[in-house]
Amino acid sequence: MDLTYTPRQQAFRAEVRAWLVENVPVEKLASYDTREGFEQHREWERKLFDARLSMVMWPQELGGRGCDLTEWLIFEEEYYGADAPMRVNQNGQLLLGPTLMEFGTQAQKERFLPRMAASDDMWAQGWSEPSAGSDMAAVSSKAIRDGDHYVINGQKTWSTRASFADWVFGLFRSDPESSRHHGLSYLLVPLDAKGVTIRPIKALNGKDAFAEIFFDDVRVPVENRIGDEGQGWKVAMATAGFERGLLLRSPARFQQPVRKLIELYKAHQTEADRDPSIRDAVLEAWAGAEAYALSAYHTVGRIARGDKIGAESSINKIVWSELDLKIHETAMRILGARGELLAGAPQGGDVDGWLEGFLFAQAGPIYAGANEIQRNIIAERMLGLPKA
Amino acid sequence: MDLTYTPRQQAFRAEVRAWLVENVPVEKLASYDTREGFEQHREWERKLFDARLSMVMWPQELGGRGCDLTEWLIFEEEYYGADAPMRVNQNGQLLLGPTLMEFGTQAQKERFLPRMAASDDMWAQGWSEPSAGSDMAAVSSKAIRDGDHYVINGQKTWSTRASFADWVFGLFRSDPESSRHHGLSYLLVPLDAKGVTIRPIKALNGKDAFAEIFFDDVRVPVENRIGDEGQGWKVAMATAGFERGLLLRSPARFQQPVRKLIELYKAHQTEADRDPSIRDAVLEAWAGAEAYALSAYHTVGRIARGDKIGAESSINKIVWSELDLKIHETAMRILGARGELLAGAPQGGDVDGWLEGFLFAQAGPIYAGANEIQRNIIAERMLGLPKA
Amino acid sequence: MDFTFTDDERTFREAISRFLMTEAAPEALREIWETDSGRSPDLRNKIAEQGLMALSIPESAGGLEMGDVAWSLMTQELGYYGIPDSLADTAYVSAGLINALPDSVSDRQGWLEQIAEGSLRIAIGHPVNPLVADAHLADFTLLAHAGEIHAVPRALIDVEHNPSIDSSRRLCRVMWEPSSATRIADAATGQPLWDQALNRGALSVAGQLLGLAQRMLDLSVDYAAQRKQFGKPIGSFQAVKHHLADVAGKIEFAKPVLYRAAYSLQHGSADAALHASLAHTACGEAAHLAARHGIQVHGAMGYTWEVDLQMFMKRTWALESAWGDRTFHKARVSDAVLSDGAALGPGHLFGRS
Amino acid sequence: MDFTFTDDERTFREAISRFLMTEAAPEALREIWETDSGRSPDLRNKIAEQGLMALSIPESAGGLEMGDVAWSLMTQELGYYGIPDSLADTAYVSAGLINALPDSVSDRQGWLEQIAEGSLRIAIGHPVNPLVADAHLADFTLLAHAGEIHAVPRALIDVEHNPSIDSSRRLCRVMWEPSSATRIADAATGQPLWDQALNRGALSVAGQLLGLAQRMLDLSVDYAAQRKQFGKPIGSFQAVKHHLADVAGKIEFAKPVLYRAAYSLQHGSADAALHASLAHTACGEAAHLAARHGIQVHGAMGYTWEVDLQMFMKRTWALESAWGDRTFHKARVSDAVLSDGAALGPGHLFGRS
Repeated sequence: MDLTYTPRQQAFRAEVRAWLVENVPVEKLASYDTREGFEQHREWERKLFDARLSMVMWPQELGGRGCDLTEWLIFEEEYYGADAPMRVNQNGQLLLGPTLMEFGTQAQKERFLPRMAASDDMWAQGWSEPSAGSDMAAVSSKAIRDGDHYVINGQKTWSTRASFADWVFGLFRSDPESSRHHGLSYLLVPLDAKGVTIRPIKALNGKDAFAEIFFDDVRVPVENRIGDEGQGWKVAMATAGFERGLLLRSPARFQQPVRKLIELYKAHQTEADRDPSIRDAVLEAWAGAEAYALSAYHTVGRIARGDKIGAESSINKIVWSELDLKIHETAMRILGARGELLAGAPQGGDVDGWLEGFLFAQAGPIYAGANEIQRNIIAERMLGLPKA
Repeated sequence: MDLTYTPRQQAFRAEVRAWLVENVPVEKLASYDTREGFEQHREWERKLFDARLSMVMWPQELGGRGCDLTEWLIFEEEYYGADAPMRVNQNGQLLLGPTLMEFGTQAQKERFLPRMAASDDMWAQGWSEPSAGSDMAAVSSKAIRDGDHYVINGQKTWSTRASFADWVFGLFRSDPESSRHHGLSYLLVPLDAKGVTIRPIKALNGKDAFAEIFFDDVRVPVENRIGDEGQGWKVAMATAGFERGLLLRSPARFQQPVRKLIELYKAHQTEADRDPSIRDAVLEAWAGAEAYALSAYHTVGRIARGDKIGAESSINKIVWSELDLKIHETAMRILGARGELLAGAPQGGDVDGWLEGFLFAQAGPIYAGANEIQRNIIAERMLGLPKA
Repeated sequence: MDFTFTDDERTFREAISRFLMTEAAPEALREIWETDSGRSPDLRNKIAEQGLMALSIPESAGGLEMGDVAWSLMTQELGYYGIPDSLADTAYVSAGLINALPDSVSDRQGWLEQIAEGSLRIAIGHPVNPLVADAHLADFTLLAHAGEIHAVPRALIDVEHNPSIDSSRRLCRVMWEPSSATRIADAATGQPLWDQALNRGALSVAGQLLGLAQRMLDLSVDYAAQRKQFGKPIGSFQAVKHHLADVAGKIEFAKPVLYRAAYSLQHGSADAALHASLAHTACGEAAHLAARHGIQVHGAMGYTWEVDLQMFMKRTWALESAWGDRTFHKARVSDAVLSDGAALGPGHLFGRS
Repeated sequence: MDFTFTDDERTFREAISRFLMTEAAPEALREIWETDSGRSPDLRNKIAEQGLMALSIPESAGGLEMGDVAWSLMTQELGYYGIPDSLADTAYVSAGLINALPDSVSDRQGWLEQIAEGSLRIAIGHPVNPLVADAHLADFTLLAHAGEIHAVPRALIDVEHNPSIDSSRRLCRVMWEPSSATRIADAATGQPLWDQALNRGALSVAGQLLGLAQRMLDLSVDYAAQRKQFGKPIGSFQAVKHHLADVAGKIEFAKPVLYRAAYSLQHGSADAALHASLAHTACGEAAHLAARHGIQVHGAMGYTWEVDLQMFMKRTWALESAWGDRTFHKARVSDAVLSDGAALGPGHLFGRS
């Protein structure tokens, strides 16, 4: 055990920090759930890419720097510590990217990955269908082979920011006789293709954060399929492991708001201390963020040593989503009556982004597999309890 | 709505208070989970009975005073407020007593109820069987009719203080071909009968708080059956309603420890306040006891008006058991390192009965129907959600 | 000792509930929120016709002369149906304050009559609230100045709008100048009335939060019974059942806390402030949990604008901190319970008279 | 940056675990507790043969010269198998203190050698603990007097027994007279060592609590998988699954908190106290939840003396408040985190060197 950073790691941290100080926009970008903000974020991603800081773990030839997971953690610490903009293309970069690296042909990798890293292509995911929810295998959208094309009909939903994106990836039933996990193929579909209709879904905050995507005889060439025909489930699952879960929510993403929560608490301490549970909640949030970060470093060490990481990723999901709720609930308690004010309300004061974060945190225990499902997974796969 | 006590109610309160001041033993009785303590409590119950304060809601002719539920609440407030001894014969008085009143013959009532009120007969309950747990209908002990007797074979378990008691009541399978809720009869069995063997079960605290009861060709006359043969389930269920749940745990039983918790907190406030969650927990415990008491008065009012009380009794069970845990957890937090000391430890100081209470509170969410089962009942019967 | 409601109270509640069910459906509310003022004079008139505005107005002013106890039922209906702030602020909180003014206030009787008939809209700017709800369209706003009470006509105030996450809220910063022309009570008379108004406002919010909790529970139960996953209604899964059972438990146990507080306020108990604050926190907790478990049970659907749950969740998050936030009310409870000589323990449930 | 254990550390842990599994089965522990001293010299000798007593003793004194990091694994085994206090108090906490004594303390080397070979039993009376564990049969007790360290032989102390709910505990009030003959360090030398001993004691307890949590989880999983109700193993019910999943989560996330603290202590980090206190609270929470959900899953069986769960629950409830109760450790965390200029946020995870 050695909990110090190597000179190389320190130098990397210094480089990232210096670049961010120079480049992070002073003014906050507009919400990426709006067209305007989406394009602002695309520009920012392009800038990151030009500095080879967009996908630091990707190989050099794809525009990354071949960093290991520890360096990635350092990058994330600096990134969130600098209050840099939220990452807008993560569905592509974190979900599809690793899948392509493992299952894509050389041609597919070259075609899609650099443009993804640069956010020239913005990707939406097409996992959910209207009647599926947490049941990912409930796919009824069909992709019927017709020569060297698939003809897609069906509907996907809960596709984050699909209203603004360029491509969607997802599972489609290529064998119409199949059911559940069988007979699915993993396809990439341009959102400007003929027959694609996008209907925005307004989120809680009134913004077009999601969309439904309707496919009406949409033709995509077979070279847009990742992995073998009918093997889509295997492809989708193979990269759904722990590492990806960790990448989705780096510890820094919670350490930074906790730091701000402590500042908020201190700024309002006299009033807040009249309810002793607030100070306790602030400290619990800090302890939670510490534990989450320590667990990440510990896991990164174990992965480096070759350990298999299994159902722990489900614990991770529960921990970060509940931590995020706790952080924002506590901030709202401190803000009291002003907490309900929208950004830009004249009397908002330091309400800042806490309300938006509070709303977003409500989704945490639901998406990426509802926490109830994660608890089942822990109990069945990690503890070996019998299925219902 | 009128939240004042009538002059009659005030007079009753004054009378009870005066009697208790005069009579509550100055020295704490020994634990009723020991033979010595059990007999001390029996004596105390006898004294209560002589003052017609043993079963205040029972009719005059059975040794009670025909009080209504509001008067009973007042009695309980005074009783717990005076730190009077725990009631040792509640299994009989609260579970069997009302059953006898509703389903017993006149002869049975006269034979059993006054002796029960006076604790001349101490009753153990025989609901659970080894493989049953929360599944009360899993009865396999048999009571086979042989002329004007039943011949009982089988085993009951978790029978509270059966090692010291005089009688047991419970359900036995009188129709050997039946299953589940059918073919059960409700029988009363003297524990000194031939063929009865009692094996104490040591509880967490090392005391013989429970026992297993083995029946080996035990003969009981048919006049010891309550209700019709084969109708035992109906008899047992008919009085398992809300009112009885309320009687089992009167609000005063939690208001009094909360009062003491606040005293304990104040005595240790400087240290305790270093962990702000303690003050918060103390106040939550107070708020919980208030809400529980208010709910009891509200329910008593609704019962008086003729409302049907249904699955709310399951909410009640959850609330008091979790409240009891909270009260004692918080006390243990305040006591810190001394909390683990047994009564009588020289350095125990004001550890008092908190540890015993903490241990007992652990059982709350388990007995009288585990809280998981109660939540199912609320969801299915009160909210109408579908069964699994 | 009788901790129940009269038949009159219960019948009136049921009538209001039936009325609002048809007249204040979510689609109608959404339409109203889209309007500039955010309020519907038409709906308000209809509500007045039902007699709700007259609930606690004295009979001598054309009212029904019921009190806080009756309002503890009605505010639940207002919450359940998501009725905007101005109604309770006018008919309950302001009416209570005006009713308690000395007879020497010349407008008192007229105002009470106008409230009862539904022709007056009053906003109330208590110092505990940083902003004033609905001041932009109130005929006048009751405002505090060093304990004094001022009734300030719309023309004499400037308002600055502060948009809330709850689309039904219209929150205003109010700018005004105290003058003897607007003063209706001096500080000696006014301060106790402001204190009472705070308790009444807290109870108004508590009742609404409880109604909101029930609404979110009902929506969630409906959803869980219908929505299928893994081939079964999600409501058959134990985790979902237990989420919703916990919400039901919180609601059931908050009710009597609210009712006691209303009784204490109506009867001028010395413990009215303690009881009101406990009601605010208990009902707030129930609603907060109902929102959290509600959205969890609804899954992604609960995170959308189109599913009605969001309307009631957002109103919950807003009202939780209205008329005193949780910190304020918990501190009041803490101060009272931990004070020397506080009457605690069995037998002290209904407080000092 | 390498947040993992060496192969040596992991191999040693496995060996100790295998050894204790057979030698310290619950039945054996129950028998030991029934004895007067509550301790088994035989078991202790066998443990010494395994080398555990020598773990952090310098090689020059016949030890293995591993440190707090290795102990963070071993204490989990001690907890998992419910090994009594005197072992960790001697081989870890006291050994650490003695090792840090100046060479001028003439007995130092001899004591270290005796600890390593398993022939010495030391109790330690830190002021944070109101009572001293196992002082009744320790060869000597390390005691504090205004910052000084005294090594007081058994013959020079009087003990008063204080029975604990944890039958494995032997808690003594120690009565003694400080004298120059027993003093082994003055206050200037002693106080920093007492501070270090507190952190080491806290980590010893934290590791044991984590081991206890794992034991209770394992017992509960076994029980839930076998016990049937309503015709199914209770472990197939979602409520039971979720209880145990939550325990597993708490355990997994407490581990790295413990390991960082051990590292900080071993390397003399300025944040060692903060990290140790956080470890104590995190492991305590895991164990506390494991006890609560453990007994809940066991149902009435968990409330009995005969089912082993009780042994580990009661030890949990006792150790939670040992070497600083929760209030003490939470206050230390609070003071550090809320202090002006505390280094918080991304990039400060491993503290000051």
